[in-house]
Amino acid sequence: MYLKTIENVMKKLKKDRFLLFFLFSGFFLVAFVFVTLGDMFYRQIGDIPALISAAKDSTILTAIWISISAASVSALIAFIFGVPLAYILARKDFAFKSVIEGIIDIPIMIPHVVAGIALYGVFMRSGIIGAPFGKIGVVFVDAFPGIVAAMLFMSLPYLVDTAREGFKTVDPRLENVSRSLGASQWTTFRRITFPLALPSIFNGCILCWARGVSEFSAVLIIAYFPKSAPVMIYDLFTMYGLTSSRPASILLVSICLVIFIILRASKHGERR
Amino acid sequence: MYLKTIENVMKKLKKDRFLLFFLFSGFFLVAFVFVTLGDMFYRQIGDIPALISAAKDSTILTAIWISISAASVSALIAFIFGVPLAYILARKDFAFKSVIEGIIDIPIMIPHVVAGIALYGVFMRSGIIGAPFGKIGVVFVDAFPGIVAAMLFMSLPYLVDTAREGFKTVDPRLENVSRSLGASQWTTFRRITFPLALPSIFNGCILCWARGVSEFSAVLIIAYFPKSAPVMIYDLFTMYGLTSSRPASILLVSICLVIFIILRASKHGERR
Amino acid sequence: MITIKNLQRKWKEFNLKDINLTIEKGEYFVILGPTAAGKTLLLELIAGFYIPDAGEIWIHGDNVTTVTPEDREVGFVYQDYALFPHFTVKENIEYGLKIKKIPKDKINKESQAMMDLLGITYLRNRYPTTLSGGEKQKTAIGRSLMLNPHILLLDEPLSALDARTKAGLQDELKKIHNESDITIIHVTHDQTEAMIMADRIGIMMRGEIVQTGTTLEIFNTPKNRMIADFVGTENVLEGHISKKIDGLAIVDIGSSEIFAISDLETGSKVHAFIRPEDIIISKELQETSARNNLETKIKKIIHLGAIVRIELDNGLVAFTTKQSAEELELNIDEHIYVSFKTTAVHIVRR
Amino acid sequence: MITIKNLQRKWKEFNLKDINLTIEKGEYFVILGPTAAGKTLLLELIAGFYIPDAGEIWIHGDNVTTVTPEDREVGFVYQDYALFPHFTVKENIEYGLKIKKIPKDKINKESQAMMDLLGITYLRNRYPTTLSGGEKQKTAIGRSLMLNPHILLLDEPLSALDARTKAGLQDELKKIHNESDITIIHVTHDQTEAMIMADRIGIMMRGEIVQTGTTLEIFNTPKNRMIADFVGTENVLEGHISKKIDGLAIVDIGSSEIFAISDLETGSKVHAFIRPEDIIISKELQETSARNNLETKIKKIIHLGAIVRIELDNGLVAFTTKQSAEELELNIDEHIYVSFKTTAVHIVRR
Repeated sequence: MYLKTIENVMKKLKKDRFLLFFLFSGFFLVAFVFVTLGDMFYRQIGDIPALISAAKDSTILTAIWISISAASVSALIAFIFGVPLAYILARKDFAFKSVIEGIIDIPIMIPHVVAGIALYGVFMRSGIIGAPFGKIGVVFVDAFPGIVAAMLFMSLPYLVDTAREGFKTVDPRLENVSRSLGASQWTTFRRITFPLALPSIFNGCILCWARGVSEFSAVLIIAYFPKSAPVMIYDLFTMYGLTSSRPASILLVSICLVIFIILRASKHGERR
Repeated sequence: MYLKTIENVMKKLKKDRFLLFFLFSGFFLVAFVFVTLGDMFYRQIGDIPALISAAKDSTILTAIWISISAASVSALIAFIFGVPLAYILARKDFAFKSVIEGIIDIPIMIPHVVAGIALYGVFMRSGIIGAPFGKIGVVFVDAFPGIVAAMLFMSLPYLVDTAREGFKTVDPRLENVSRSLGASQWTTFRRITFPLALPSIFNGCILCWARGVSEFSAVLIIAYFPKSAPVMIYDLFTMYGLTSSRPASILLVSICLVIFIILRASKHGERR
Repeated sequence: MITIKNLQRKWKEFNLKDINLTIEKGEYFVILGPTAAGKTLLLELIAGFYIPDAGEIWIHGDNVTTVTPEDREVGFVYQDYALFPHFTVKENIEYGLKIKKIPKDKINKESQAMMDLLGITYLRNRYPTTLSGGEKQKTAIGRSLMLNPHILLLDEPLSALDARTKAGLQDELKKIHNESDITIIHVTHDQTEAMIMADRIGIMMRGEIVQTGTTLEIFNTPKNRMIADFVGTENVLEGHISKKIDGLAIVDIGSSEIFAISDLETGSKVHAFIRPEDIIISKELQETSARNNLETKIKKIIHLGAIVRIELDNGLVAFTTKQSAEELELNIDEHIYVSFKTTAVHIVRR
Repeated sequence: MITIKNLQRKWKEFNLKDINLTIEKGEYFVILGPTAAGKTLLLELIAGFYIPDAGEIWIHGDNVTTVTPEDREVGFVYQDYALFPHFTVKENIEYGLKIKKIPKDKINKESQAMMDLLGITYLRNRYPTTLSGGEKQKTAIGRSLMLNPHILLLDEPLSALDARTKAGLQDELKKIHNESDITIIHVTHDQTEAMIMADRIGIMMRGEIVQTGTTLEIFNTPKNRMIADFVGTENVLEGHISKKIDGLAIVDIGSSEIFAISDLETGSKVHAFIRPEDIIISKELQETSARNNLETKIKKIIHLGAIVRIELDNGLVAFTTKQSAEELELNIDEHIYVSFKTTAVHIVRR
């Protein structure tokens, strides 16, 4: 059965050298990614006890928890402030709009370490943001708020961009009709535009959250402590080598994957 | 003149509390990004001599050169293998296509440090890729090829995704017509599809290159040496603190920006 | 009454220039024009979705130029229906009342009555994506009527429907209009639809209202060549008035002279329009009341179902029924006579 | 000659089921059908852009079912032209010859001749985005004709054009067809266009060719109700054959009986089609050759420019010219007589 399929594919391909050549080229990148990650998982399967002990190690679990909770807080902040911004960018035309869009996308384009340096500069005790917050007792450097700030900075473009594209797919004429039916701009947003853009906004939140969890460089600079998961994995690697850092890596990836799947499923369940 | 504009905007906004509220929310994120980076540049303006001496420092310049050249090599490899893959993903339907697309996007979603651990695992001397290459004298760990491999892994999704979307915008009926006019599949690709998708492919290359230059985590793990720019900046930060690392940061960002602008301009010049 | 005064608005590639229009209360007014004339933009301005760059809009004696759409009591139906995709048919129809916070049982009763009226009760729990074009359009019309608006704005409401559904909805709209005192403004690019529906028609081209009048006025006496071309006047002759006798103008069209009625003075350069259905074809020169009799040859005979289109050697086009064409036994290259009344010639200055 | 045998293909929501079709060499064949009937897919299969799931396509005696498009010598013109946006008009037209590596000066001469033929020489250095619809379509037609294909496939070539441009291009296509021995297959959803252009018509619905024949055959004797509805037969009566006298069938339609010619046996349940233009209206019962005379009332009079549509109380619809309507001085609710010949009634089993 399986061989038959391959045989058929081969027959088609012989007819089609063009496609064959392209498939061959394309195969390289897919194989690269697949082998690299597959190898990591495959080797760990040879050492399940290490994985189990990592899953029981409270320092590793704490680090993962810090990553996940900080990413969640940062995604929430991005949601609250990013959704209105995305709506305005999708609907309104104004001077310097492309400048605003450019500024929002800077964190994607800038080297992460440079972003970390810049964040450290403003969030340190004497920094332009760090100083006033310090007075009310909020410290960023080597503290949880610093992790959140770094994650927010690096991940906010993902939410804003995705939500903006979502709002753009909502036909503005639906808003027109809603208003002609007596709904104010705010009611129209709440009852028509937001619900219809929700799948995209939700996707944006997931992307934003995932980018937050994966952030290493900026977090490393602004908040080495409390150790978030990527920092912990890097520490394990430099101190004890590959075999010690691999179980934690796999644990982090797996937990993220499970959260992903749950979120996606809940989203599909919610749709008719 | 300027005040007049602001006045008019304010008048409009008073009418429109909904928009005002949204603008206010959206302003927060824009300000966050703007202040963070603006602060870095602003502070450096107070210390121009440090910037000049960084620009003369051969270790910093070498690090930037390593970053730029490694990113260029990795973007070139991604281009050669990614464009055919993107074309197939845009045009053909086949079993497991979404699996292939998922695999290609993994590097975006996975924590960067974990990617670095996985890359180290396959590219180290005893690794599944490192071992055979080692026999022909190519070493990855703490070497230039390792930097390229890490950059390629982290940045290839950007090229493949952007090029795929570019190919999708080329109407397949143009290809049909071209073939009915006697052109083979390959000629059609060369004369119709590729030129029409070129702007997107070019964008993809820029994104891929920029992502390569900015990569820190994976490079840090697989190739601490030779020091690429982000590693160098991090080193300067940990050893000498913020004021020492800032000039190098600004230098890196500025050089990248100049290259960007040149590339964009050449692209616009080429268009009619 | 809706009064539009010197309305101007630029939006994307559209540009409304100095629109002036008065529409009576209870009128069925059709705005007829080619695509990209700015028809939809004009409707959207009346509904308040945009603010004009200049000019005023008055509805029933109030200047509503800057009033928000939610306060105008204007119903709006878009060409592709613009139904809320996340609501059922019933929820779409009830939206306006829910916004108004009307009690639930009253909403229920009213939406039921509306769905019954339109015959879409069986669709109440369906989502828009599962509806046919006609069903969607009925839902959209029902939704816009629920708040009893003074004015209903229809943007190409029937263009996307097949012929049969279109005919049904035309009847439905006429019925709704006749049974209430609602003012309807209906935008279309379809001449036939305009003829069927309108009390009065406004021709809109390139952002301007170029002519308003009753259906007969528009189609029989288009104000200029551009309008004539658009409303489908096939025969446009170019010439000048060479003489005037007893109010009758003699128009020299080069190859021959034709008689027409016109107030223009001798020497005026004119266009003469003759509708193809006003041209009578006969095999022999007949003594008729028609003043204009020309001899010519048949160049082409095209059967268009009900009617036959006959293209003549002198450039004119005539329509006749299949019956008469068969009775006359017309053949290509045959010599025939065409005649038309002086009153069938419509003269405009060029 | 193009022969299509048992052709099947599924693609997205389209599904061609068992298509059989023979098109003669040099024929102008129109495939007429509603949107989403699979018409474009059928053309694309003939051009070789897709491989059929089953069945065969033969062109001029060769089985081309699996031949690649570049080896079929078939010209293709899409509805929205599909011009190469990065080439000028001249470059578009020359594309096929350049691929063939013809010497440059020969290419130049031939493309010049083609542009002259189509009257688009003045556009040679323009890019497609700057062209009007008609100019684009001429370029697309020119491009497809440059390689002298045996077959030209036209996918709704005139649908996106305004009336005047359409008429011009219809003439152009007819001219090209008459002056060469090219076989043209032209897909459209527009009945009038089919009537004007076709030597023969194939009606396509839901992935099947349901009827083929000459224009008159299709429009006068549709094979079933679905086709009648689509080609615009307005009068469809339901009844059964109650008696047969001398080959004449008497059809009981409930309210009355009509005479028709039919081979079906007594008792057959039938649909009777009568085209509105075959119904004659008169104020008094007349002695005519028409066997069917019914008394009825006028329900509605709708002016459609050249023709007047009269809806009658017995459900029938009649067309007449503006002239005759005026001469008869018809009024709503007036009692009148309608008559139609036995040969005007087309009977099909239901």
